[in-house]
Amino acid sequence: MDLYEYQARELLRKAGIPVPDGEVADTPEAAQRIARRLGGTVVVKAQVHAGGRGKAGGVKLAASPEEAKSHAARILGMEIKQHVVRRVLVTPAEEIAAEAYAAVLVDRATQRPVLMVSGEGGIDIEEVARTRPQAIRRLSVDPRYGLLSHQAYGLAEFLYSDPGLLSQAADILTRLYEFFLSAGASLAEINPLIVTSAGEVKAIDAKVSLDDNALFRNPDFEKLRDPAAEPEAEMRARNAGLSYVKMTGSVGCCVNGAGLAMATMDLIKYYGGEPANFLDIGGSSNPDKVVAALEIITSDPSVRVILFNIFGGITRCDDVANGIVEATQRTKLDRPIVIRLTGTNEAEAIVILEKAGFTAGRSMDAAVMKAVELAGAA
Amino acid sequence: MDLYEYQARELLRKAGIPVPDGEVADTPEAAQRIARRLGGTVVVKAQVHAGGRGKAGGVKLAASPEEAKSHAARILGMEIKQHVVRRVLVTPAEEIAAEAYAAVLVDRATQRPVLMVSGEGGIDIEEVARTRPQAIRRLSVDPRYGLLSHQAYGLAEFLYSDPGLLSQAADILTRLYEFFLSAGASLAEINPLIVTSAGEVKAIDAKVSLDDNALFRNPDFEKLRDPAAEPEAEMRARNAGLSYVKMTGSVGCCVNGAGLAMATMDLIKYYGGEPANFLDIGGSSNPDKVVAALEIITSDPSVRVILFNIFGGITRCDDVANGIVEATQRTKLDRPIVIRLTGTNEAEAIVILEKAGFTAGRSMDAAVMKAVELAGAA
Amino acid sequence: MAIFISDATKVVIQGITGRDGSFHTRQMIGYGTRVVAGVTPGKGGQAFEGGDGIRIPIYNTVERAVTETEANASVIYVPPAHAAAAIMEAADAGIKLIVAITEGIPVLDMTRALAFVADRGARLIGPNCPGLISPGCGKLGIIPGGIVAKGPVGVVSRSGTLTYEVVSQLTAAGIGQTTCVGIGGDPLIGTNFVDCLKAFGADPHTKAVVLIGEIGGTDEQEAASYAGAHLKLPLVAFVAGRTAPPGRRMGHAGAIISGSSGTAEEKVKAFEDQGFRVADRPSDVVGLLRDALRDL
Amino acid sequence: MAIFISDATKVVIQGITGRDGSFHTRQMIGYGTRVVAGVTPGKGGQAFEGGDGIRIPIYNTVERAVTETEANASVIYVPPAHAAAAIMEAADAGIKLIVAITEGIPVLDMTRALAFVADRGARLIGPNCPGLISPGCGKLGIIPGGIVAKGPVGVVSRSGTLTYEVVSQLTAAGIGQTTCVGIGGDPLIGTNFVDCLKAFGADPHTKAVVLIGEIGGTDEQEAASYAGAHLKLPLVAFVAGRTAPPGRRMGHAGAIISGSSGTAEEKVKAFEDQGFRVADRPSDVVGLLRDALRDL
Repeated sequence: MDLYEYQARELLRKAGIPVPDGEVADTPEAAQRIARRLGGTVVVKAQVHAGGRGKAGGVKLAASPEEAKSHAARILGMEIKQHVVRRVLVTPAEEIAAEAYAAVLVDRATQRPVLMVSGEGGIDIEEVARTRPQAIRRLSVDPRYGLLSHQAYGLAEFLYSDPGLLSQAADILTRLYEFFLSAGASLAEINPLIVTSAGEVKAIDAKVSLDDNALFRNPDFEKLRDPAAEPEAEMRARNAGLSYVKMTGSVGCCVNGAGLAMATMDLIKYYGGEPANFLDIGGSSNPDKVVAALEIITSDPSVRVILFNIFGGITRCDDVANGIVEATQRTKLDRPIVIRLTGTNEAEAIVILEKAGFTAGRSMDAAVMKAVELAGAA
Repeated sequence: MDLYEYQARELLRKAGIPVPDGEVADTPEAAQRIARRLGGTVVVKAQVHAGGRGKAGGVKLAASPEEAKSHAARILGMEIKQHVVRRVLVTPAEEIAAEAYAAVLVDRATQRPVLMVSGEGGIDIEEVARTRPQAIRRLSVDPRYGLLSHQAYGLAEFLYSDPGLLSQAADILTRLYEFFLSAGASLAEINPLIVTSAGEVKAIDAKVSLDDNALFRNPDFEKLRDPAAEPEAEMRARNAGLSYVKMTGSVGCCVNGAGLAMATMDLIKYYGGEPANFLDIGGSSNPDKVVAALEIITSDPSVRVILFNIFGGITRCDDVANGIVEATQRTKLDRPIVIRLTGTNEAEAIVILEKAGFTAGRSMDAAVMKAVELAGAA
Repeated sequence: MAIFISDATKVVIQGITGRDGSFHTRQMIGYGTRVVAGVTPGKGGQAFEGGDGIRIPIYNTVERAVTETEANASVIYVPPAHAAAAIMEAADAGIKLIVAITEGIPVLDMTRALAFVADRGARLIGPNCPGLISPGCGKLGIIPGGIVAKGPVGVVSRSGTLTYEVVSQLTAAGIGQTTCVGIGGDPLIGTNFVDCLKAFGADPHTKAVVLIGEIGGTDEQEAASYAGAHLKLPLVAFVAGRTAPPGRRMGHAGAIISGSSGTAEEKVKAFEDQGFRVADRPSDVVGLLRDALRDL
Repeated sequence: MAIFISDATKVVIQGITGRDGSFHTRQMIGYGTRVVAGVTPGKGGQAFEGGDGIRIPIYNTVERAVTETEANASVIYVPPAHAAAAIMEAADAGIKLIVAITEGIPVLDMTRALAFVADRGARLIGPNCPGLISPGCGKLGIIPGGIVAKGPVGVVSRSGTLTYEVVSQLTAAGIGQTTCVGIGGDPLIGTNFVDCLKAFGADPHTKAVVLIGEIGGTDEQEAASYAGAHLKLPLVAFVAGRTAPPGRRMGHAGAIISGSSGTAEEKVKAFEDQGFRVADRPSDVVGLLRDALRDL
């Protein structure tokens, strides 16, 4: 789960990391009020789950509350990388003497949390990694010992030489790592980490992604979720325990297993079609999931044909067949459906489907070819 | 630093371990009030830093508040292993279905914290270890991972088989270990850990020793220290940064270094004398420490001769000599003093001492022989 | 005949009384696997009905199970919140082969569990994996017994049903398997492709390998490099996710293209660069494998 | 000529700007030790005046000191609250010989630091120890240079000044030393008696060993068993604390008789049981050593 900047800043502040004042506003008037309270020049920043806000015009300096209001009016409702801006963060503009970067994430290669810092902050870190890898320092943290004090200090030394800045930065890195662990995060990033003209180290922008699998340990975080930011179909899928990703094609797929679901999409493309979605009903045999899956697929108007591809293992083919029959009895299907079923209880499934007027095949290639053909014909 | 049972119980309670109600009293009347509040049969327990209280008559059942009062009157002021009882703990008498033992300490051999449990509680665990070692189960905790949940559960299974008792005991052991770590303890012991007739697992008696070197992390613990329980000389030594242990002989020693101090005591014994104390002034060169040391030694009336044994390394002999001169100028020595000094700035020291009317030798054996002789002659 | 397991493999099931654990324990027993013990804390002393009158003793801890039954492998069906702890429990009890089926374990839990498993010298397969099956020897996990057959091909895959798809086509074509291993779809897993290729390379019965990868991470790239340099067997690869969009997690926690890295294209290219055949469709695997075996 | 250190030993001092650190750094330099760097966080870039115009560069971290100066040994004078962290820092920077002088480190801090040092394959001497000195080679720690002389005897001890007492008598009697090591008086230490006996046994220049023990723990007993079984050199022991009462800590955190275990008697007996001579007085060591060397 991705958090908004304003949410991430709040969590870091609670973790003891210095974060400048600021509040979130969902109307231009609220932005104006906040700017007035803060006084001086402020920054108005679009709150969206996307990078490149600055380039898209979603971050503006405002010298007065009135200007903050007019900037907010322009930014609110703006669309940045398909995300509609519904909130802006209003913060004081800081006198920035230096910008750096700091982040914690889990590294797949070392299988450990890794702390990364760079003296080049405020810019795209992937770009820095590509072009000037020596500008980034990484520390792989041994989970048996956690982040040791000298390690945080050593990273801080990569950024600063002044003793005061060093100890501030070491403290921030230590807290960032502790926050990362206790929050069950998959990313905790400060970009930029600045030095003010007064010699204070502060987190200006923050990005936090939480590990969905760890959310049960911090149930409070669930309320940070923004239902409006998530496409409705994806939210419904999540609530039904399905994995769903919207694509742009016309063949709606329902598959059991993530690998097979990807392979099904690839095969649609191979035969000249375009998948409308990724959808994995998972390993369970629950007909309700099949019903939910069909509802989600059919709610997508670009879907011209529905393709089931089920390899029965734990998933029983008859359960899936029952789900299809149940769902289509509730709501008549207005689009053609191609069903491929094989494996556990395949024979029973075919009987159930044929009784309800469906046909089903055993070949994945044949089913995909037929679905692509129907999508083209539809 | 050793804690009293009532202090240890309070800390364990705060750590979430079930501990029966109870309060400490320093008068018979207070004990009576507590017994009245608790109702039913209570136990009145002497609070001293010593084992074997039961055998010494320091633990008594009282069926009524009046009986609690009379027991408290008898126990308060009692002397148990040279400790005067100044407080009693009054707790409800529990219906005990089973008694067990649980403790955490640091094991020198494995260099790790070790959790020990035994189904034989309420008795001397050293006795159990000697006679029925199979009745004790030890778990060496890897400090890199801490106590793992299955390890606590496995220890609990050594004590109980009922699932309800198992999970209560696993929880108590986990909390005991966490307490041990966070308190910086060197021992945290529950003896007995009981099962009540209602099937609850509870800590009845608790013993906690804190690592003096870790006290700086929990400054609150300093107020658990009972100045009355510590011999005055030892308290003064501690405050002056000296290590002092009272012995029963007549040769008062002042040595730099613990090993040399022990060897000096041994040599006194070897030559037919008895040391009056162990005293290590440590590695520093502070004349104030020498002054404090002399005050502590001379405050012991059994001391008949004072022996200095200094091997100068970090400790400078001239500093020690200055300390001796300074102290004896303040208060005239009423007992003979034998001084042995060698090493760093030895020559300067001898000049200083001779100017003040002292003589000093270089041989440890000669000095000890002379001190023993003087102690015998005095 | 098999990698990782043998006739001496004696299995303890952690979470044997759960819904998934009980179902798959019976399946494993039905397939001929020597399941000797189950673990469910608080149910020690009870017995699990394994079908056909077989009763499996249940213990409170893996340690007790190992002491009593000499179990040397574990399969874990424990819910995600406690699964990393279950992995550590198995390794702590001296189990050297641990198969974790559980999906949804917090990734930070796994950083600790993986360190612990390595410290104890144990092998972890998974988590979030279907486990492994060796026809004629047994199975640890959930791969359906009906789709495999004894034969010369080693199969290793990051997915579940996609593996079943490919394996059942192999079996239908008369090409049997030594062992089929699902290494799991999580970003952090115990045994990776290279570990399996090493094991297949050392197994005298394995004559060819099928590797089924997917988007995310660089495990396939490392497997390609390793196989190019060290594997003496023919290898056919398939990589799922050519149509997957960047930045989206495709079902598996580990199946995500980060920035421009972890794409199917780079993985396919890695194998092709080493001279290995890569199937465009799952159904092409059988033909390419026949070609590769013919080339020997 | 020496154990643990050699001509290639290049030393970084952690806590070089502190009271003890600065004093003893100058002593070490004066004795001819190659002190190449100091570490004090926040003082990186400054220089330490080592005496005779010698300037030692100060770094913020051991890692930086190692990178810049190739230091391969460290001596730690850091205050107790941060000393365990300093030990881990040295090991993390690749230092393989770490001498911790600091007294008063919390014992639980040491459980972690010792595990870390072992994981990194480093040797820790101490804490709460005087360090080691090899006449003609250098010293790491605080043993006075004036009391030692080059020669054939290895000395290992749990104490400080008692070691000086014995060593100075050896030197006065014309018996020099290869290396004198103070292993420290804490209950948990890095290098124990057995480690030192192994090293002396492997050192071609060491012809005899003096071991100075004290009450508490079982290190001496293990040393006696090891020496009896494996040490090919004569050994003379002395054990302090015959008059120490049980249950009282005698200055050193580790010098305590627990129950009836850790007494001087059982330690003396352990050496005698293996046929080693044990001195009744420190001043008897020289004579017993001469006897032992003559018996060869």
